[in-house]
Amino acid sequence: MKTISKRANKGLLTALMGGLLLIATTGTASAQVTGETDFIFNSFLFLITGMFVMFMAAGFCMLEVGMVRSRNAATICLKNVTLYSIAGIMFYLVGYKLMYGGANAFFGGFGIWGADDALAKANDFTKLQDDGVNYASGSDWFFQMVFCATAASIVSGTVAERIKLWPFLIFTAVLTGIIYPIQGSWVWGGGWLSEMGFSDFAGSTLVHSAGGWAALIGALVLGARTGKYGPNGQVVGVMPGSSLPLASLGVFILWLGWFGFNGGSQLALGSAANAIDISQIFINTNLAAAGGVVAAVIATQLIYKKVDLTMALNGAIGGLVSITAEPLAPTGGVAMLIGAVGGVLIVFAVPLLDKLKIDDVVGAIPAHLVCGIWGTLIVPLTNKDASYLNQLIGVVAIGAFVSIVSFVLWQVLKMTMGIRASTEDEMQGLDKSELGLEAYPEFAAS
Amino acid sequence: MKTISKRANKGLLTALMGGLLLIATTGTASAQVTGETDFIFNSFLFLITGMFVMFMAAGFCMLEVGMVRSRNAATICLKNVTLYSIAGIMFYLVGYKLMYGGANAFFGGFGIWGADDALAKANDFTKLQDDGVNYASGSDWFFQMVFCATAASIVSGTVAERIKLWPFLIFTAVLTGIIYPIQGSWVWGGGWLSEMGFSDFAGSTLVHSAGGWAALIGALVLGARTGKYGPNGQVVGVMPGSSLPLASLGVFILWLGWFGFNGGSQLALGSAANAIDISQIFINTNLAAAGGVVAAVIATQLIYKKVDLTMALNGAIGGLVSITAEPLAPTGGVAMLIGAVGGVLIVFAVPLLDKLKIDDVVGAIPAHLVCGIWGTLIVPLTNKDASYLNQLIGVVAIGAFVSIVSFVLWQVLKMTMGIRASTEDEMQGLDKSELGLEAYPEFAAS
Amino acid sequence: MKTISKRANKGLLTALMGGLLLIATTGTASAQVTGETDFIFNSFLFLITGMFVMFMAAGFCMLEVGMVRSRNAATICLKNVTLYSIAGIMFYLVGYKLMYGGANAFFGGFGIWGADDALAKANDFTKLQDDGVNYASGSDWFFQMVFCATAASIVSGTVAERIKLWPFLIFTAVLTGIIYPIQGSWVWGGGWLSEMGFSDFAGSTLVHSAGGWAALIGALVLGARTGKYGPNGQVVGVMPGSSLPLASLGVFILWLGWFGFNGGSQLALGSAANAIDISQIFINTNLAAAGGVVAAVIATQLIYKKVDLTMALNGAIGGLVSITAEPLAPTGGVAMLIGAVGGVLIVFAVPLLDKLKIDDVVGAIPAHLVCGIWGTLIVPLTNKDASYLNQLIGVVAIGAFVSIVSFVLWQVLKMTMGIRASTEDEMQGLDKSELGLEAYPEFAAS
Amino acid sequence: MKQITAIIKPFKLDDVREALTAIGVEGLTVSEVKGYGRQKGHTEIYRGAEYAVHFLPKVKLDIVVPENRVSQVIEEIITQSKTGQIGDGKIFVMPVEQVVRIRTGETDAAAL
Amino acid sequence: MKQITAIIKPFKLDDVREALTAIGVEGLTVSEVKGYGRQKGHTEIYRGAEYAVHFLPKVKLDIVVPENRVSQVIEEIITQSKTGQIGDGKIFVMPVEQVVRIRTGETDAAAL
Amino acid sequence: MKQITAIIKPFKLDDVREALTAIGVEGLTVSEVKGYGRQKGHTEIYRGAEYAVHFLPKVKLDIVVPENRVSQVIEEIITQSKTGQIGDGKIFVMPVEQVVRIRTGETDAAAL
Ligand SMILES: Nc1ncnc2c1ncn2[C@@H]1O[C@H](COP(=O)(O)OP(=O)(O)O)[C@@H](O)[C@H]1O
Ligand SMILES: Nc1ncnc2c1ncn2[C@@H]1O[C@H](COP(=O)(O)OP(=O)(O)O)[C@@H](O)[C@H]1O
Ligand SMILES: Nc1ncnc2c1ncn2[C@@H]1O[C@H](COP(=O)(O)OP(=O)(O)O)[C@@H](O)[C@H]1O
Repeated sequence: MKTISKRANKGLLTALMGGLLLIATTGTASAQVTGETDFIFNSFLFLITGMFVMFMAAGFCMLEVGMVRSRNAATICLKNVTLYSIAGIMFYLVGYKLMYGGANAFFGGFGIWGADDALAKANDFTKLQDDGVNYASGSDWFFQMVFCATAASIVSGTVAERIKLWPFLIFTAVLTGIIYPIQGSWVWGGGWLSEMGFSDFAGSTLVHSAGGWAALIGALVLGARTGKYGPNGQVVGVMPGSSLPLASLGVFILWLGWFGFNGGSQLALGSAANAIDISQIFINTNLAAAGGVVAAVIATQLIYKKVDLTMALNGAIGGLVSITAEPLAPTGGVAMLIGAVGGVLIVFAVPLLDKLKIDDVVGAIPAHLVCGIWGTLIVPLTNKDASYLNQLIGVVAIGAFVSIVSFVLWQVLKMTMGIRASTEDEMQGLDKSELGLEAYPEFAAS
Repeated sequence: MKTISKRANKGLLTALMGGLLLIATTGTASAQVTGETDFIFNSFLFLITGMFVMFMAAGFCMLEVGMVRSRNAATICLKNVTLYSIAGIMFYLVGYKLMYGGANAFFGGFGIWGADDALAKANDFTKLQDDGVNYASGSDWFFQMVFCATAASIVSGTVAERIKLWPFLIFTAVLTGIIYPIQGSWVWGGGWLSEMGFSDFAGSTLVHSAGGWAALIGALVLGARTGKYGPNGQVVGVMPGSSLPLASLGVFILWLGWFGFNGGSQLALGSAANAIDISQIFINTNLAAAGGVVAAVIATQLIYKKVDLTMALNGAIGGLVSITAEPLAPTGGVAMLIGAVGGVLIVFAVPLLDKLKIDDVVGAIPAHLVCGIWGTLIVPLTNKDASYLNQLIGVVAIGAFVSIVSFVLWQVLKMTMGIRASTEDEMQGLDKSELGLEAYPEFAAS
Repeated sequence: MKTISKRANKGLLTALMGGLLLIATTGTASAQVTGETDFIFNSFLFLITGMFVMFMAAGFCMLEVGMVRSRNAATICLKNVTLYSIAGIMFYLVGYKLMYGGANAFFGGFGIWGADDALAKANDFTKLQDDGVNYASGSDWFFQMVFCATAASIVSGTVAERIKLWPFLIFTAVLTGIIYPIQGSWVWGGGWLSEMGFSDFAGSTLVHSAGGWAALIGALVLGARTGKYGPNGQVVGVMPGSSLPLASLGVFILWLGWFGFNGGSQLALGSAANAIDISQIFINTNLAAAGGVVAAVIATQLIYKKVDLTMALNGAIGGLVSITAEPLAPTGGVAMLIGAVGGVLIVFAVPLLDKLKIDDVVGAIPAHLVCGIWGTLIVPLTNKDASYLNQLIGVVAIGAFVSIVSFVLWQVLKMTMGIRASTEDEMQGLDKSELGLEAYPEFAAS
Repeated sequence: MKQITAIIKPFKLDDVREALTAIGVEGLTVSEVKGYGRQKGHTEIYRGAEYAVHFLPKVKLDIVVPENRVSQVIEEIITQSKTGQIGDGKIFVMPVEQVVRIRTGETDAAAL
Repeated sequence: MKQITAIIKPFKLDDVREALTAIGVEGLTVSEVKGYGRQKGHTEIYRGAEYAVHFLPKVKLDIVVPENRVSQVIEEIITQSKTGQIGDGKIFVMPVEQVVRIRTGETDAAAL
Repeated sequence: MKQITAIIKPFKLDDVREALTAIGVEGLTVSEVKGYGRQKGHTEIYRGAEYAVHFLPKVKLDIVVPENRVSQVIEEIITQSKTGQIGDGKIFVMPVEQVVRIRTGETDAAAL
């Protein structure tokens, strides 16, 4: 049924299985979870894990502020706080309905989100369980909203240090209100890709690659930071991040938030089966990240004879993104390997982008786009319901859609208001030109 | 009943309604939440959301340390760690009983807090539900304690960079042990204001304005930082914050914590109705903050032609404080607007305070006091049980009480031990004079 | 039964008591928690509190990066991210089974961890409750893993600024895969110390002292940082921490995580009795930390006439470690005093270590080892099931085991690959020599 | 032309700058330095260990002026930056042989 | 020997360094400074309060060269660092009486 | 009077300071600088991209002394800061025409 999201279908399955179990074990009915308790567990799962995903906004902010030069540090903070705000508002006004409204196979519908808890208030938890939506509708909104915000957070890091503030914010509004929800509706909204059998448990493609494509196109339309590349494409200005401790903090926060991101995507807690699944998801999430870090550390040591902290940090994210499409089916060991491949992909993708003169300030494209594709394509290895072909179709379809729409949007912004700060503004830093202040006014930075 | 807090009354209502539902649906009794499960849910809600509120202490610390100059950064950290500690100890020794002891309409009673879980241990959850206190008594203490600490955190930012350490800590002890609990008893302790019908769901007035009044009086008694204002009242030394990235981190942490702050103030999770309410509270909390940010960003762009990050950060806090008095009744859209007004209030209140030569280092007075008043007064717009007059009376009564007692206390401290660092100590920074160290010893700061 | 951990025994007890209650109150059977609901609560407790414990890795990272000089800041971040990763992998591949495999009194067994939820899938929660293991096996793994990582985090701070990266990582792998699990098996794995009656609720000895001993031996084998001590043992180079705000943030994060650490160590949430206990644990944890801070603040003021922020921060950790061996039995007031003694111990232990020329960069030995011993030895004061003699035997046995194995391991590393950076590398900072980058490249630090 | 180099207490910078602008000094370069002189540093305690702070933060001003303005500028600096307490700082005068304004190529007095 | 002190805009540093290396300047010392000259600073708004930024960040180069290279070095600096806009900076030349290379003890021209 | 300007390796600062205090040098100003000379910088790798570090961190000491102490001070600096390896740094001596102690108004030798 298209009006019920793929995500919800998963819950439905659980509910059905719960029902079977119920029949099988009527003798121990007291061992069961009641409908209302199930409702509370599921809602609470959304709210609590949603909080951790919300906190990922802080993680992105810290990672990015640590990876930009200090002259753009205040601007990147402003962008991160504001984009999270915009995402919430747009997803409320437009996005949720467009994603989950279930109108047809290509988008959900139009309208402002509103709570609908009539069945719960009528105490009809059985119907809710049958429909696989036995949770407070608001808790679902909150959980979906923070996912939308995550996609937007990815873009800001790539295009940092040279994009003007307002066109960036407008792009964010469209991304979170329209682009993300439409492609999201194709899968989690029960649209054509989910019908086809494309599988993306927690959003390697829907969230991370989607954000990554928008970022990539932004980087291409914007061009590299002034002084980054020489005439022959070599890196002449490395522009190292101003605070690796803050970048590290950001990665720890993201890692923490990812338990909520993947664990909450189970979408239900109110049965032992769900609790078991979520536990497996936590383990896989952690081991994939760990695999990403260790792989990146070893790879940089082997290739460059020195360990690169920024690659290790990207490696953690890469591992996390890699497992996000299927954090449940693998064993811990396989999850670790999937993450480790992600970590290695990072180490090769970062300099490759430089060769292509694509200037990605924080490494979001390797981590979110490249590893998002990898994670999505490898799903069938462990999830027998998925097929490599379907996964590829999904990756390409969403990639094409997000890229094309983003390209048009970036171009329109470029031609109307302009998206790139003047070279002079860029040289002295956006903090001074756009915000009129300094992020660290007392610390000597030229 | 005065011995049961207003807060608890809310839980009671829920319990009663739960009871009615039970009667209405005896056919599906298995759908109900059992008394003990309810007990666990409610206790767990307090503990988990309380942890997030506890983390707000870190948020305040980071916001403040980012907004002071580096020469006072270590001192503000010390104050924040210590004030949180003192709040916990004082609320244990004195505060809780004074607030919730239920002795009379004006204060609660005296004594050290102690756990009382006799009914739960006797398995009498029905009685606990009837009384609306079906949770572990210790979980309630923990939750109330972190609220008390929040009020104290507000003061430190306003009076930063010039107050001496020890008088500040003594003020904190009295604030958390006596001032906060007494006014708190008037509402949440079931005292005269709650009897009258004053409504403050999660503490726009009881926590935020209370802290804000104490801060305002402190700023007035202390005077402005040396060199901040010229003879005619213009700002001659802006003294910009030393680390806006840390200030931004602080705001993200506060935002995160606020879901616990407002969500946990539902005081109960053990029914579908509660889960639905808490979900709405999460949504409103988020949208009010988002509204505050976007409003402050737009307002500063329009007024100053540049976006001011520090105002945007204050805008988030302003939006959050604005919705705290009533985070449940509004729809998301209305919550967003209430928050947006808060964000605009910030943009006007900050320079207004400067005109009055009231030197508030971090903008706590606009965010917590001004928006706290706004949020409290606007409650009747969406909560039909509240009246504008009662709200006004509550705001004035608590404002007067906290201000007068704070004034006396600050004056006593001033006349006995002195509250203000010497000008020389102030010029070289409190870190060196009070702590004998530097927050960032390796980074050149004059 | 040795194959069931001491930790699990606690849950068993609760389950048995729940059973008795069930019999006693058959009339109100509907007030009970069902077996599956219990399962979910317990699993969720592990997962949620485990997340907070995981976040302690960020807390350690921030505390350490704030306490080292900026020239080693990136390296300490890399170590913290990588050690957390390695701990997860090693505990998966080797550690868990070695700790909880239940082979004999001295170690658990060998093998990779794998989920085993057969009973839950067969809906046999009664058996699970009888065995005291009514939770998802994966949730338990996750919770135990983050404890293992905590032990490893302790070491990195002590040996910072002079140890080479790779030997440190190898030590971490052995510590988390072998040393920590073996001694852990003696108590939580149901081994000889638990049989004997040694009591360590959440790991003052098993986690904190164990990490502390490994750190102490590391510091002794490594020697002090070049230039720290004069020929006669006086401190000639204090090498103050580069960012006390980040160190403060770290302590707040650790404090937050500790609610998960101690609270989750109740190991069960699915009964009112557990909810009551966990609440008491939260209160005691908070008051012990508060006591540690206030005691350290007062002690440094009295002794040095200035308050030392870094001691106050260590004081918080010291208070937390002190209460970790028995966070349930004491009243809040006693917990506060136990923590306060911890805070005072810090103030004396830090300069004492300096007199012994033991160079502990972040104060991990006073906080984790000294307070860990104190907290373990004082358990019998409030827990009547424990005896001072047994506690002492446990402290000594684990101290001896960890110290000896660590010593051998550090020596082997020293003789094979060398553990100490060259003086020149040390002088210019490990960031440049090992990582080839700077943590804060734009901020002038000589 | 002469370069007047003044080492002063950091918090006196604003007063000195204002006074010099008032008497028509057209340019000024400031750097953050550390130093010792009669004022010898002091001891602090960190984590229970006493240690010596040998250098104190100062601000260095470099002002290049025509010879005839030297004494006036020196006097003004002294007036503004003197507290009478140890560590007030010093003024050094050094010869400058040539001055060029990069923007215009003007030289010497015209470039100041 | 002379010391050429150039105060330039920070973002011109790399161009100047490259050009000077190209003409064989063997050594160079750079410091971060702040200054004002014709370019007078400006006002900013922070939290609604207008305030003056009196000093602008500049970079100072000290280059000690034999007398005969002075004019070439000055020219090269001007070529590279001139934008034609206010605030381009200044060059000062001062006499140096003695130079020693610490490593070898070589002195004067040999030490450069 | 002369100003002795020494550019040395940062980690030699403490040794030099102690030695100079020992021979009675009464004042000293230190700044953090970057530079290149014979020691040319090096390449590093950051995120897979090789890049050149052109400037190395150094410390600059300015010491104004009476003429007759110049050679002793120079010797002491060399003794303490020489490692024999490239990048040890340089010493420049420049004339100082006038010295004033701000606190007392003392001038020249008396001001040192
Ligand atoms: N001989 C000197 N050479 C270079 N700098 C000096 C010399 N004497 C003093 N200074 C600088 O001037 C500052 C103030 O000098 P000091 O002797 O403490 O002041 P006062 O003479 O007023 O007590 C010192 O910190 C140092 O930076
Ligand atoms: N008389 C002076 N003495 C010392 N430094 C000066 C002097 N004049 C200018 N400067 C330095 O040169 C910088 C640029 O000078 P400015 O007059 O703004 O350049 P321009 O003449 O190209 O407009 C100033 O910021 C200051 O650091
Ligand atoms: N001609 C010069 N003018 C100004 N500073 C110089 C000059 N030559 C060297 N320096 C400074 O001295 C430092 C050390 O010089 P370098 O030539 O590397 O030492 P060494 O001669 O011992 O190898 C440089 O980094 C630079 O700061």
